[in-house]
Amino acid sequence: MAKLKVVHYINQFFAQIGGEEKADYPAELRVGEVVGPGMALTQNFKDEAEIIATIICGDSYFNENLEKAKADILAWVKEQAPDVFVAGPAFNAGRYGVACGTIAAAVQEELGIPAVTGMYVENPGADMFKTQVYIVSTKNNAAGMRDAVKKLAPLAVKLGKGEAIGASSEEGYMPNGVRVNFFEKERGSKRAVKMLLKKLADKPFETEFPMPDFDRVDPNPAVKDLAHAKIALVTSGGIVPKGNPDHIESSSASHYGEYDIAGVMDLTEETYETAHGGYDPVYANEDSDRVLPVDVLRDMEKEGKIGELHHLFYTTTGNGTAVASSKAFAEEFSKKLKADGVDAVILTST
Amino acid sequence: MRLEMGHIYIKDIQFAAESKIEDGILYVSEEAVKAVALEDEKIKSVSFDIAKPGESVRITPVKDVIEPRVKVEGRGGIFPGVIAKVDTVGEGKTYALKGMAVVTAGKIVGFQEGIIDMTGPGADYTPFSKTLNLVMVCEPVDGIKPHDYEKAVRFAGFRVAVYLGELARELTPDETKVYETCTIKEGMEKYPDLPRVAYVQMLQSQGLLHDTYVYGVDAKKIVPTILSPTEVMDGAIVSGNCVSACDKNPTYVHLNNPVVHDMFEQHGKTINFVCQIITNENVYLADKQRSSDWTAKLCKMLDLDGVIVSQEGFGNPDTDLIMNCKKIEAEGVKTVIITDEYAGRDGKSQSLADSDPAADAVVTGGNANQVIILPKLDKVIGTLDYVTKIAGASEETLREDGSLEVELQVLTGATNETGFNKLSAR
Amino acid sequence: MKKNYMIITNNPLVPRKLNDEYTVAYMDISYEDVLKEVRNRIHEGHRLLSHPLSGSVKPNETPYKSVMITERREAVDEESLMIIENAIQACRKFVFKSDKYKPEVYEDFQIIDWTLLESAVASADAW
Amino acid sequence: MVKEVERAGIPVVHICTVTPISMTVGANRIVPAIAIPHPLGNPALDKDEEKEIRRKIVEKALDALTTEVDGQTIFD
Repeated sequence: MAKLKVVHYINQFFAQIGGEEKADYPAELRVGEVVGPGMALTQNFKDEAEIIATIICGDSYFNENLEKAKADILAWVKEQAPDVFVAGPAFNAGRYGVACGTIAAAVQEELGIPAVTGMYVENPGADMFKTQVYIVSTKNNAAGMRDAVKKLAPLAVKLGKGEAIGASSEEGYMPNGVRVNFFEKERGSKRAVKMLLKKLADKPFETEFPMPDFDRVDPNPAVKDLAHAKIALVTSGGIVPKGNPDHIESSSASHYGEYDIAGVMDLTEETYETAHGGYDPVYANEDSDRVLPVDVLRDMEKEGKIGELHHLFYTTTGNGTAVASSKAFAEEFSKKLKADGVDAVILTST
Repeated sequence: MRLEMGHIYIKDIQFAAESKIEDGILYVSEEAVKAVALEDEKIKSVSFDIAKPGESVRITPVKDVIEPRVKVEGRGGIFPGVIAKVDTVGEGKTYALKGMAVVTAGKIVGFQEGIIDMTGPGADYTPFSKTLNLVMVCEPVDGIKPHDYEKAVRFAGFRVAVYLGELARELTPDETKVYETCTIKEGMEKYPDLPRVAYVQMLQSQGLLHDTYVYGVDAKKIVPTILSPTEVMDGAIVSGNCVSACDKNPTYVHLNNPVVHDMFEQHGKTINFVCQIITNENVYLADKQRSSDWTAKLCKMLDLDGVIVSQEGFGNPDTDLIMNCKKIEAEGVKTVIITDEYAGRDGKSQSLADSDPAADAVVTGGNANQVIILPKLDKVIGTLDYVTKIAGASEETLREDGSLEVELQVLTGATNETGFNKLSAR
Repeated sequence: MKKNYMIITNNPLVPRKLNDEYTVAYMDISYEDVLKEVRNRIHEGHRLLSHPLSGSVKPNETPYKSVMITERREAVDEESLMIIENAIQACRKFVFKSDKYKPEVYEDFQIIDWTLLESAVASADAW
Repeated sequence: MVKEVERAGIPVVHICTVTPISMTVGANRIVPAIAIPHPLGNPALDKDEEKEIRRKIVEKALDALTTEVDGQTIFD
């Protein structure tokens, strides 16, 4: 059987070009070359796969020339047409981890070629991309290379062959929110007794089903000068321009709305409505200010109580309890709000 | 309480003129067991069949699975308040026929479920592919109400199991195990340094085909109480439910409750296994609150350090599970919960209908929505007609080549929430 | 005397089983729409009395659902709200097949839904 | 959603009818609203009265934004 073809992505450091001083090294394709960690990968591929090309890119270069680097690399990968794309492992190198995640996700998403990477669980790239591509969990430094490629290589081979991927605990990737069945060595009751013994002894134990995200974020400092502050409105109450031009779904929306209210002094029955299916919409349709208080904030803007009302508002129909679905949207529009110099947000929910 | 369990290993089951157990072979007089089943006039006819591990046989729709036992010493009899008179059980000597089960089948409602495959991929998931099964399919008299039919089949299974258990009364067990619990004071004195641990078992209690009985009492009507864990080995708890077969406890699981056995394994070594606490899963929310309050209260009154909580069923029991966990943890008692998941066919949906940060130690029996293809098998005991109408199946389930495309939900005991199996998920 | 609770249902068996002491809002709507109807009423201040995911027959499998709520309106009850939202979410993870059974099976679905509700009625009437 | 805004470094106030849910989703500055179908309004009142009520809630929200908090706080 022919070997699977692999394209491998690494940074300037692992290509032995140099450290931080060489981080601006532009993206480069080396066809037919196996570089650095590619050797260890090749050994672990046994006879099932081979690296046909290595792509090297400096970490700063990648992040500072994101669009160009991404486009160049995608073009090269497309041309090489591998069965699977491997990035890293990046261990605890933050920018390298983000680059590995970004490019692996892009290869998978845009070229339809399965991709896998590896990094330390606290690498910022892990949280950003673990639900998009398989990320093998590694130690926090390159001393963990042997261990990392032992998991990375077989997973890459499986992905390349299009085989079913087992549970995260079997394959060594970070839990990605997709639940996969598998058979444990011991029955559930025995595992429960062992878990209880550890918990009783205050020893670390690992739950088989982590509860949904209950983490907390510390409050930001208060707004100092309200009279000069730019305030933005966000709502989970689904307020949209009349006719719902972007077709925001009535529940668990697949996208969010961004609407310009420059010059809008009051939301009226003729101009705005709610797309939300999570409550009786009659009152919000009559007067959307009941959910998104544009009228009042315009008054306050005029009176000089607040600096200005941001000209864009953001809207989704995620209800209060469906945290997961709206998280990604919020991450995205929060970046925009930050970039637009918004000082504070009023978020209204039903 | 001290219970001696004598295990008699059954190597084969055969139909014969006379019922007896000889050299590990169970000979069953079809005529005799039929007579036992037909004692109830609501049952019109019954047929018996034998299904052995590895055979190309599918049993469906399964109602209950029961291990035959006999009480040879001590108070009471097997299935107190149901078959035997009401008397406290759990001490003395009991024999069990190991490696076999009585399986009851019969169409009580049209969407009933419960498949046991004796071979193929389905056999990997249902624990009852590994037992020699004496299957009884019961047909009711005409015009019977589902309530009456359910009860008739439930009791017929217990009668037959007790009849078979009786055959072992004079035998010498192949193996004997002793299970002994202490009274509260004894335990404190005997194991002063061991953590005090109990098993909290939640019992399905919602309505027809969703019920459980404790000493014959409908579990809907109990308030949480404590048992000696040996009581369940004599049949103190029996199953009256079979809808959503993957995560319901057949009577076999109550008799062989794995949490009870694995806790006994550690009893006196790493833990002091104080008792079993039983509670219910009612539909009415105030009942849920009362029961979880009481369960937490009992944990506190018993000065427990830790508990394992097991769930039974899908959906609203998630609320009971989380209430129990939260309230028990709030009493300072460390908690591990056992559940299963409904994460959707793609594994991406939220697995439970409730959650709380206090539930930080969870054992899972796997995702019941996982799709599995069950190949056509040579023989069907019961009828496939109903398979197309069971949970996780549909009229479209039966594929052209005779195989079935179903979710794990339909396989009896596949994602059991007492930790009976090795299946898990991450 | 009228009971101090009401039942939202799409199970035609329920109004036939309960006499006029009971307030039954029967609607010919889907399982999920029954849950949404209940949710709207919770928003108006009614409180859940029975669990909306009663029973082990899955949403999208059985077409029938009966839920008991308080007759009286008070402040919005947080617990009721969480339970009903989670229940509506849970509906969506099951493949829809409530319309794929043979006609005689629907009667059985009705009976099971009724017995689940009946157990809640028994508990409610014990007060 | 509120957590992501906070995480991005922007102070945020959550106006929400059922405040315990706001606590659950991790809001730090919380202002109670009127009712689920009309969090910042009351159709039983006439327009001016209704707007007055809305203004009070928004004022409370702005007060919350200008107040330093140490963990989750409900501004009743």
